[in-house]
Amino acid sequence: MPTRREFLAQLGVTTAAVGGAAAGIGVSGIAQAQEKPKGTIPDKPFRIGHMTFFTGAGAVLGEPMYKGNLLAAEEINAQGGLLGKRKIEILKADEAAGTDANTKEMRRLRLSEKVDMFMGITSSGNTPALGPIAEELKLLTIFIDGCTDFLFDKAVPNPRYIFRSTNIQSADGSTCALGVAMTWPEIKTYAHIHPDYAYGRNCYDHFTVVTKKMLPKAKSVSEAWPKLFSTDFTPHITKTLAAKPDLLVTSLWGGDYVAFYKQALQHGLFGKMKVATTLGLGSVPQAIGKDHPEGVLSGVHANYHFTYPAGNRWPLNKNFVEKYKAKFDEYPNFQAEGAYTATHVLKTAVEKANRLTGGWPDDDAIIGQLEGMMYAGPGGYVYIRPDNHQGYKDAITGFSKNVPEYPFPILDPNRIITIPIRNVTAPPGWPKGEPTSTYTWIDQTWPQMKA
Amino acid sequence: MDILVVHLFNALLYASVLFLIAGGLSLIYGVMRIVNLAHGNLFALGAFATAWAIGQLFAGSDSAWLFLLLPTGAILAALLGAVLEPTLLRPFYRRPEEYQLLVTFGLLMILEDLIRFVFGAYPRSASVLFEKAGSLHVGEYVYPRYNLMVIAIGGLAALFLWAFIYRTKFGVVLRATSQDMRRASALGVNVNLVYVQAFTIGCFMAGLAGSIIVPGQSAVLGMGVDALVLSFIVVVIGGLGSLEGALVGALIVGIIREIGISVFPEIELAVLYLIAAGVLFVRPAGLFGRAA
Amino acid sequence: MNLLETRKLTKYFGDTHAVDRVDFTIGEGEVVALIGSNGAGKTSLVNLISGLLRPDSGQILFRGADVTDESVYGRIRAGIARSFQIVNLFDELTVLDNVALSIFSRELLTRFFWTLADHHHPVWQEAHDILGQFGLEPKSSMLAGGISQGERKLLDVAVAYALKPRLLFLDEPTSGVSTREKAPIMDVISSIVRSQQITAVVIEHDMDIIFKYSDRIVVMHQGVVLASGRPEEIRGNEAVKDAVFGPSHA
Amino acid sequence: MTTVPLTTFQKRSPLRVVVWAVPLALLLVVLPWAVDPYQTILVAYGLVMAIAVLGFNLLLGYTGLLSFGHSAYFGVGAYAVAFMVKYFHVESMELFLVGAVVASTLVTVLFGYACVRYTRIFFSILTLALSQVLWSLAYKFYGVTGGSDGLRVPTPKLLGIVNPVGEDKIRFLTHGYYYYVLVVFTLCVAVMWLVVHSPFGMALQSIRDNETRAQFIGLRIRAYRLVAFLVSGVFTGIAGALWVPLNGLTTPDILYWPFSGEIVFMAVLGGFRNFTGPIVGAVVFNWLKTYAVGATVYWQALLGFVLVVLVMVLPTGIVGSIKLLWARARGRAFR
Repeated sequence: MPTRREFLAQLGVTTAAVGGAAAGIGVSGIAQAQEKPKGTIPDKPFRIGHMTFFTGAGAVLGEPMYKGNLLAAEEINAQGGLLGKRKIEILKADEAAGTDANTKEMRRLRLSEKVDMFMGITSSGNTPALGPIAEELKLLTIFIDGCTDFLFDKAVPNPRYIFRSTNIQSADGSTCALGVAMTWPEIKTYAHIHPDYAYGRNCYDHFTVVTKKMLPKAKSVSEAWPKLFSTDFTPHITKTLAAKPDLLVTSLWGGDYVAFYKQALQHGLFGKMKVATTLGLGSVPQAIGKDHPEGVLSGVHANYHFTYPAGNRWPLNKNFVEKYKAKFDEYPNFQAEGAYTATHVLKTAVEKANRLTGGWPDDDAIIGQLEGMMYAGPGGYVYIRPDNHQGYKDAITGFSKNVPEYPFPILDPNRIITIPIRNVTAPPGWPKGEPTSTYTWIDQTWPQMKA
Repeated sequence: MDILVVHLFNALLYASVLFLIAGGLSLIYGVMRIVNLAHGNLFALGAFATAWAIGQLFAGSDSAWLFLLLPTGAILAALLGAVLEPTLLRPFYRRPEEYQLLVTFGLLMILEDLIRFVFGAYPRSASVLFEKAGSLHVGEYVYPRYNLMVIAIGGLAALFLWAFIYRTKFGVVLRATSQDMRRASALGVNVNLVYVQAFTIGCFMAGLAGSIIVPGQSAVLGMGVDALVLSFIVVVIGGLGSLEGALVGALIVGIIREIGISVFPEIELAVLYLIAAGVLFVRPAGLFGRAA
Repeated sequence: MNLLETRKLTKYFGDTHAVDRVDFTIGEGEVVALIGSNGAGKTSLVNLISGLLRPDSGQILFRGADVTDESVYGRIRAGIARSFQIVNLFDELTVLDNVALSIFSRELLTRFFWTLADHHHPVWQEAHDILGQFGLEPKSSMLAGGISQGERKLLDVAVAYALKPRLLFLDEPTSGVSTREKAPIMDVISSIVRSQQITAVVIEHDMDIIFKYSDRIVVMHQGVVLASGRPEEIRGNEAVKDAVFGPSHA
Repeated sequence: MTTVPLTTFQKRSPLRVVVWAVPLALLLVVLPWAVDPYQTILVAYGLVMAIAVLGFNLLLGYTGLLSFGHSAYFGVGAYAVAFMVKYFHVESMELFLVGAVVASTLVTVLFGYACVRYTRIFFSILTLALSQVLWSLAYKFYGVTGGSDGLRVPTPKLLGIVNPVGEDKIRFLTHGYYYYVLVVFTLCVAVMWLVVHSPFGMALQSIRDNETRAQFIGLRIRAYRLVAFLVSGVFTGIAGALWVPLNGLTTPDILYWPFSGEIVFMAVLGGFRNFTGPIVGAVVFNWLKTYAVGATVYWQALLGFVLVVLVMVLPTGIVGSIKLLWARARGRAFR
């Protein structure tokens, strides 16, 4: 039985400040030279329905997604469009209208607006609702976020038309838990505050199962489940303080997290316990103020923070951040990167399919190219697993730190934690499990650490 | 022991805000027999307006004078109320209740988007006041001073309202109108004036609730709809049209919520509604209500 | 045997003794006039007997059975019906529907939600007959809210009459109509009541009508029954004159 | 304001209904072949909502009770289906409907018993508050209801046949399921028509017009209100059950009180003093909302504006106004 340190090393959990290095075979990248397309390509615009949160508390997370999509579309359109002919046209739809309205809207976009493709979605409550609808509509779809395991575990176990570009959700809770196990192995008690919906439940489950393995002596002493998009966390903070845990783990995000950390500051919470978040710095980076404490394990949805991979080591990221900053006067979040990458992934798939079939490739040809694609985006390599259409890239997290270059906290560049994603997610062929396949996989295959 | 004090503060904080919202709703119903479904949106308007004034108009300022901007939202809500009552609601007093409910439901939808249009779709905050006020020690715990200010404002508002209604001449007129509008009118009371005043006060209370809550929390779209349903619970428990009922109902809801979150974290919200349902089955007119 | 009997029937409104230990009896087949000044307790007494009000104390016996705690529904099934001083109709239904509803209800047909009302031909036939008796047939397809006040008063009585009651209370059947219309209305009502041998209690102010149509007169004053007797007995009673018309009237 | 008589119970020939109902029915039958699939799906949504609003209107239009909590019964129908899928692996649409009827009967009896003791605004607020109890339960009992994520409902078997047109769900929705909805809708309309034109329906309208007098012609008004509440809730529950397969999943949104407001909106839009008003209102509202959402982010304000104008200028709704115009055009003044 390995020790905790050994097992962490086995998993490949590392603290370092390096960018991605090894290039695999068949990796595609943004900077690829444009080849002349085969066959005749219609010049009809390629219409993408993009649904995300444009209003409400979710908009801080949702709007950058649209901006990422937009930036990539403009880059592609500047070269004449997809295959040099088909300009990308984006139709916006507001995810905040509610799940039921969203399913109707997706149908409208496909059947009435005749979109060629669908992108977007922030809430993990919405992808399981929309995934099956997209399959019904035979609508090629790349979900950017809404990354619940449930989508490909249960809702659409054998996807044909739908893909997802950002990391699977279970990685979020697991990454957070591994970060805690590595950094603060001495903790004996911990408390939870999670938004009461799919994402919060998912983080709770995976943090719990990993921590059970890694820190068997640590006990959960308090749970609080505020409603998503709440603004008052006072009672939840009080409850947490009363339980006197060594650590608080929270998956609050966006405006909720901002309101939470301001209130927690005035309650002196950060002085009394360690804090680990899954998505603390994952919303738009500038939403968090410099009053945010340093040294908080600050999750970025186990996906991407614009400061990593650092500029000179990975020009793709430097290039993307600069363009994004110039265009929108803000820094990209993981969803902006996800949407940007997804759009270029699409472009690559279309081009590859064209080379095989000539003319404008049909959806099946594009899907064939998307499946199993390895692609180098700003955040590193992303691999689209053919069995479940889920995009995977190495999970990262880190610690909040204020630096003079930015008016908001960033991830401490010297203490970035990365984990190869395959080591924290269920492999292909693992039976579907409850609550998630990754949960049962961790529960059944990871060794139990001694105290 | 200290933690109990903190829990009590939390309950009072919630109750203060709820009392202001539900009290306004109940006052308007008591005088005009109209249930304003858009009432929650006046609360939201108060929050957004104050957040705009402090967080945007005077962004970056750190002056203690900023506290003077706190009532911005309340005043704006009151002004809107003073305009809405004579223009939109007055034609409906003689018409069946379903139309009154519907016109305020329409107003709710319009105000929801009006707020979005004017103040934008993003959450807004005015946390500088919350931070300026700092914290104080409650035994081994620290507690935000600002929250105590909110409790004080809620308490003062209740006291002021009581004095206003039971100790002033206008209060007499208000109560007379509420009991028998026709007789009051026959006695020379300008009922239209009383109505517009009562509605304005009710809106002011809702706006004030939004104004004082926003520095400690933030303003988000949809907060009005949520607030309305919570204040319905308050008036259902306390009895529609009764200010005492609104006060007691707000305290009950505040306490139950605090206990619910601490003891039944899985179902905090449901506990609240279940208790309201329990009261309904036993006393359908509420604790202080006069049922039809 | 008395059809109806009240024993020490009492109702207070605050300090006002609306009905104060009233013993009141009606014999089978009588037409009784209930008179008294405003506030004497006439309508309160009718409200108590018909079930609109609950007594504070006392008993109500109908055909020997105690109905004090009976619901309105129970009393109507037992045979007590009433009309209203201020017309109380289904204004948005037609005149015919108003009467037909009483018949449907009487025959316990209103529980049927699986048959068309239209198909209950005997009910409609009877409703038309009743409207004919009351002279309202020409108005049968008009809305009850759209006919004249005198017609509405008649319809109000017709709706109660259609229940085929044993005891019918008529609360001021001619109030609110012009003096000229009063006699024709009372003629219609009287002829129907007499011909069907319905026991009736009429609250009325108009002395001419009272003396002309009633078998017996009961006088109430300040919640108590002051006198009861045949019209000619009451006519000579000075105490009644003082109480009902005020001392100056003497 | 002129009131067009809602009913004249005698001498109403069913033939007069047939004159316009048959062409309309034919139109609905050929619809999937005539318009694009999306329009058919929209009409299916509209017909489902029409059943709900028809039920709702038995209370508002015929009994005079304004429920602001009908989302509860719609949600009960929808969640009943979802639970049958989740716990009993039921696939048959007929069983779904039976389950929804049973579940909504239980809930309406319980809620109705509390609510019918009151009228007017108190009734409205009671129904609203009780519906929010269900909403909070659906929202908070994550393990059972899936919380805000809701529960998925797969394609059901219609009449025991597994998705007869193969894999294509859109075809299923626009053909098999559309006709299924149309049949249930027709049955519901027929039943409701019978109910409101029955002696029982007459009794409800008398209670609406004059509660006291209704009592004094021997009607036990609470019992009648309770039965009306029950029928109303069950209709709405059936609509909920039909709606789930169309939507694919059910979430607490359909239990939240603004959805009740939408049901009221539909009834008033169509005209709640007419039998056909709720049907027209539901179809038009559904169409209006879908296009408003697609057209502008300020769709709520747009709908709110429509509602305010409606209650101010056209309180009798679409059908009421058309009838009034029709009557005027024929030179026949009512009243």
